[in-house]
Amino acid sequence: MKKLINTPESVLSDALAGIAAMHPELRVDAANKTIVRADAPRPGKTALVSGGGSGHEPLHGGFVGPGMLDAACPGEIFTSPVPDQILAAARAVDSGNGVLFVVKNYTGDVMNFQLAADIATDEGIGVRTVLVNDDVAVRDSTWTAGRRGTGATVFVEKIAGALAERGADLDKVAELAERVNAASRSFAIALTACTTPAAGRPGFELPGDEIEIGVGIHGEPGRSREKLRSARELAEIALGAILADRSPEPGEQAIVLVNGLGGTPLIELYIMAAEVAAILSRHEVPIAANLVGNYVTSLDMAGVSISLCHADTEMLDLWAAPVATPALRWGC
Amino acid sequence: MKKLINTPESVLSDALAGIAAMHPELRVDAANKTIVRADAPRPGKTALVSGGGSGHEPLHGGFVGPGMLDAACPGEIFTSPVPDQILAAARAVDSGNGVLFVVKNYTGDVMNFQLAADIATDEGIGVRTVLVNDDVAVRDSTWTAGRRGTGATVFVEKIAGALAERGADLDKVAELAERVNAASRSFAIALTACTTPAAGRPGFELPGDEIEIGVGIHGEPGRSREKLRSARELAEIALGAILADRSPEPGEQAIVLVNGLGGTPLIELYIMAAEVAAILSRHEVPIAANLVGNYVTSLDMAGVSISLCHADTEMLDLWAAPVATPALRWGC
Amino acid sequence: MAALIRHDDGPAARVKEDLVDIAMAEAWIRAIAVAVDEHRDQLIQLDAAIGDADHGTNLCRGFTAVLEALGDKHPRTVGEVLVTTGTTLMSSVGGASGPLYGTAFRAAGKLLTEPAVTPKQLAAALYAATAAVTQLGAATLGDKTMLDALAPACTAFEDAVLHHGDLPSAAAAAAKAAEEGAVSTIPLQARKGRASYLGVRSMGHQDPGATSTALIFEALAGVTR
Amino acid sequence: MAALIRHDDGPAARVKEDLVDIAMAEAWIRAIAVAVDEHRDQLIQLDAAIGDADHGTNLCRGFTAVLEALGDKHPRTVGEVLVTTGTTLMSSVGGASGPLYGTAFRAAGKLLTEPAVTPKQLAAALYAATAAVTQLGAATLGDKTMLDALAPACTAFEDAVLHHGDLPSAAAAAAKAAEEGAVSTIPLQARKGRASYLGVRSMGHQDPGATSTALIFEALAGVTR
Ligand SMILES: Nc1ncnc2c1ncn2[C@@H]1O[C@H](COP(=O)(O)OP(=O)(O)O)[C@@H](O)[C@H]1O
Ligand SMILES: Nc1ncnc2c1ncn2[C@@H]1O[C@H](COP(=O)(O)OP(=O)(O)O)[C@@H](O)[C@H]1O
Ligand SMILES: [Mg+2]
Ligand SMILES: [Mg+2]
Ligand SMILES: [Mg+2]
Ligand SMILES: [Mg+2]
Repeated sequence: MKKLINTPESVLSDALAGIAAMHPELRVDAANKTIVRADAPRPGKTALVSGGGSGHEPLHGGFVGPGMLDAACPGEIFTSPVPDQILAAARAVDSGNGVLFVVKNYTGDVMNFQLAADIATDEGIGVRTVLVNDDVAVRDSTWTAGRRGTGATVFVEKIAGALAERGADLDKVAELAERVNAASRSFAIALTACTTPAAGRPGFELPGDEIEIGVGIHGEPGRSREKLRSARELAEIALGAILADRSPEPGEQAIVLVNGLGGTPLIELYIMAAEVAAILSRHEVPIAANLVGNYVTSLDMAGVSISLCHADTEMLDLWAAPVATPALRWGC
Repeated sequence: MKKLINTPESVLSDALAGIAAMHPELRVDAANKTIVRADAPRPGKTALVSGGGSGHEPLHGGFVGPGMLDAACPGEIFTSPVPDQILAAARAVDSGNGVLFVVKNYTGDVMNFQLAADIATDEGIGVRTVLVNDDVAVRDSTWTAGRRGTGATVFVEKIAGALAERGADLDKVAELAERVNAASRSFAIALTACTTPAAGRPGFELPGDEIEIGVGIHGEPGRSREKLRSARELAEIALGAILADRSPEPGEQAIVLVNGLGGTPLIELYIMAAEVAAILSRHEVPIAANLVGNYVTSLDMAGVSISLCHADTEMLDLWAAPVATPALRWGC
Repeated sequence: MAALIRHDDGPAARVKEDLVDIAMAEAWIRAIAVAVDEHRDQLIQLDAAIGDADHGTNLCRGFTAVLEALGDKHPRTVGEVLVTTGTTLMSSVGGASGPLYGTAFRAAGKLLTEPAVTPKQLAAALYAATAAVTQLGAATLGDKTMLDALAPACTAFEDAVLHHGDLPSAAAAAAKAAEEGAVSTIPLQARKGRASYLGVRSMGHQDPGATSTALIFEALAGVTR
Repeated sequence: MAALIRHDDGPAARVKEDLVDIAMAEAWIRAIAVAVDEHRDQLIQLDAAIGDADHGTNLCRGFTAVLEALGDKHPRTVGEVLVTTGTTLMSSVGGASGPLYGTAFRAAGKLLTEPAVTPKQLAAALYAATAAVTQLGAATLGDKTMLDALAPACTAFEDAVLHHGDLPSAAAAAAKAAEEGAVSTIPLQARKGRASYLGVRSMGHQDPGATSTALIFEALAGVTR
């Protein structure tokens, strides 16, 4: 394993030290392992807290700041945070207007955020939780833990965060977050496995001409293993699954995320973006906004995920609203 | 070779199609292979044009926009653009106030930009060229082609671009660009080799426990091959070389770039950032501004480069000035 | 230490030895810590195959924290040992296994409010643990989770006790059942946890959580033996 | 086609055959295109070792463009063939080799203003090419560049001509010298181009540009043979 680390055990705390050193606009609590807006709690503002296992950077810490998250609580690599951490984040940002937990739908994340929510509620903090479950590679059935939360987390955190910044109350922010999640779909393809510092070797062996279709963001294998294909064919597979699951309704426009999984160069993401744009225009789905880059990663995994939010005018307006975080910044 | 591409031959044009589809604020000329500000030429504005081989994204196309470059001309992978391309870019952005060519110091880039400059001058376009040569891993002597241009290109394009946006004339912009380059140093370390689409296999074989110290951004081996070390030791090596070559002068503050080479996850870059910050504070070098992420890459190479600009107050002020490009955006 | 007592003296001790006291409870937890540390890589690899490769690291981190926590404490009941263990796991492990094992140990501990408890009391506590895991995780037998090792272990322990088996034999029976339960997950398709994302591809792999549950009961058998 | 003429008829032809005409010049360029295509991977690998692995791709792209350009043109002089070649290389290759080979062919072509030229004229043209490369690249012999193949080839060609060698033998001598020059770069430490960044690590590898220069003269020998 070749990584720029000191020890596998210290990866999270060392990375938090880097965020603290380079982002004075954020407050890093090394003991509780939280990343908080320096100006939190913001009087009168509904707070947003998200978190999950580390290894998906810039998610979530890179989305803390005006117009998006008030705090993030990163767990160990691929391990959801513990309730204490989540609770510390909620306490740090609640101004009495309540806290929205943005939780990616994984058993561990759901349980730990739920435990934290119970205690926070006992303490008198108003908590609502939105579960993000956008990955169409997983069928939501009694046979699974439900769909994984992946790229749509960016849509939910940005759009709900903008509404909260405008002063909406917890219920309104939560309701919109639910709608954004409901309007979003994702699909991911891996060219290589990723290596966690603790494991020290790739999660699975992938022959030089094979790829994993329908992977998540935790290094797990996907739904099927297939032969490598052209960017065009891979875009067809991903968007085919996404549009088959939810086709645009009248008045909706697309916010598109062409997301690198961590080890894929930007030039390849733009090649995928060209194919995605071509397919969407064939389906007469207008692209109102887009992001191309590494936003929801899986350590050093090479691959791409495509996310699509069928946005209404309110969502588009809030997407365009000012945001100032390490990873997402415009309008200010 | 596993890449998200259609064919090795079409990588550049396919990627340009993606940029065209996702960035309406830019004008992509598919025939001349140029990326131009949609509002160019800007009356009264000194124009900045840069370019070089592709495979370093977001450099240079991702830096085209208000406050930075007016145009970029990407060559084939790791191949400097041809004079025709550079000339087309110059013609597209010149408003009669002249064009600054920002050229990374590589034999091919220097020659092709020089050929273009000669023709442009014949056509009556005022051209000045700044050579970026910040890589301290290469000794500038009669034994080399001179120092490579790497991370400092971001400093030069951002700071000179901001001055041009404020209406300064070509000579003033060129003079500042020279000063920024003179104040900047970089050093890079590779954990893996990169694979060009045409070659189809890594440029060199690197055992599982070895790294290349002092590499460039074209997949070439570095000055020496050594055993893998901790993030702390690697940061010492890089900053040691950088500070030994140019120590800060009174009144200067550091703009720091902790740059991923393409295949390295962000969490590792923040671990490096923590070490860099610790070393600089030991040397009492204040960090006035910083960037952590993938800005000057080498395809899928895993590794990091550290760049440092010993900035004076004018440079710091211009660094903070508004910029709106695909890869760098703040203040607007 | 149960072993020592047994060999030192006669019938009186035979009764005494069949109690789980605070020292034995702490010895059990320490034995679990040793076991997860020894099997760290195995648990990582099992999780890598159908999950995210962190189960071994999670439990090692958790039980290291537990040993620290127990170090400062001077528990006055067997339950305190287990509740401290559960609470510490909850606040140090994360992931799915943290809350699940955390609630399991807490639920068991809450029933054991004496300095020493009988095998019957422990059997009831194990049921409480199983119920807590089922309630929090909403898994059923055959979903390919830790429950597939925990439930049969719990039943085997009670059976042994009801048929007048002593503590060592009950613990041994539970360990055997847990191990069989863990192995029984191999052919199953996961319906809970992240292994379920793999669909049919989750078949043919042993569930990491069921495997760590088997280690926990093996440790119990070890300290009561 | 030189070969054909030679065998067809006597002394008169001996003179005629020793001229380089437009057809032969075009045949030379086509032969170069074939050669760089056949040696594409070799040039890529040589460049990968001490450069950036694009030399083979660069020249293939360039000479493909050259063949297209020549296709449309009906050159009236040998020089036009070479100037078109150089101009097209400049605007299609990029990198260091684009301008260098571009200027080389252009400089040579500018001196050959007739439909057919003598070996002496070609020798002078080769000198012009060498001078142009030296001027643009500022390299000297032993810097481990294309010059290490170009310069000796140029000298060998002129020597042969001066010693009354015919075109085929002069071209053969140039090809041999270019090949030896390319091989001679192996032990050298590069002082120009990106190979120079490797310092002493550039030693032990053959320079890609010198290698492609050897291909160019081998192609000349082939079409004149
Ligand atoms: N809903 C559930 N009910 C019971 N056990 C579960 C459930 N979900 C997961 N598990 C157990 O948790 C184990 C995984 O634990 P761990 O890897 O530490 O957490 P995570 O899956 O969050 O990475 C699985 O092997 C399984 O035994
Ligand atoms: N200054 C120079 N003078 C002469 N030849 C040079 C010079 N610099 C580089 N070359 C030649 O160019 C070759 C590399 O060409 P190529 O790989 O196509 O361009 P690049 O180095 O820009 O990738 C080298 O092998 C060398 O022979
Ligand atoms: Mg996990
Ligand atoms: Mg090149
Ligand atoms: Mg796991
Ligand atoms: Mg090259």
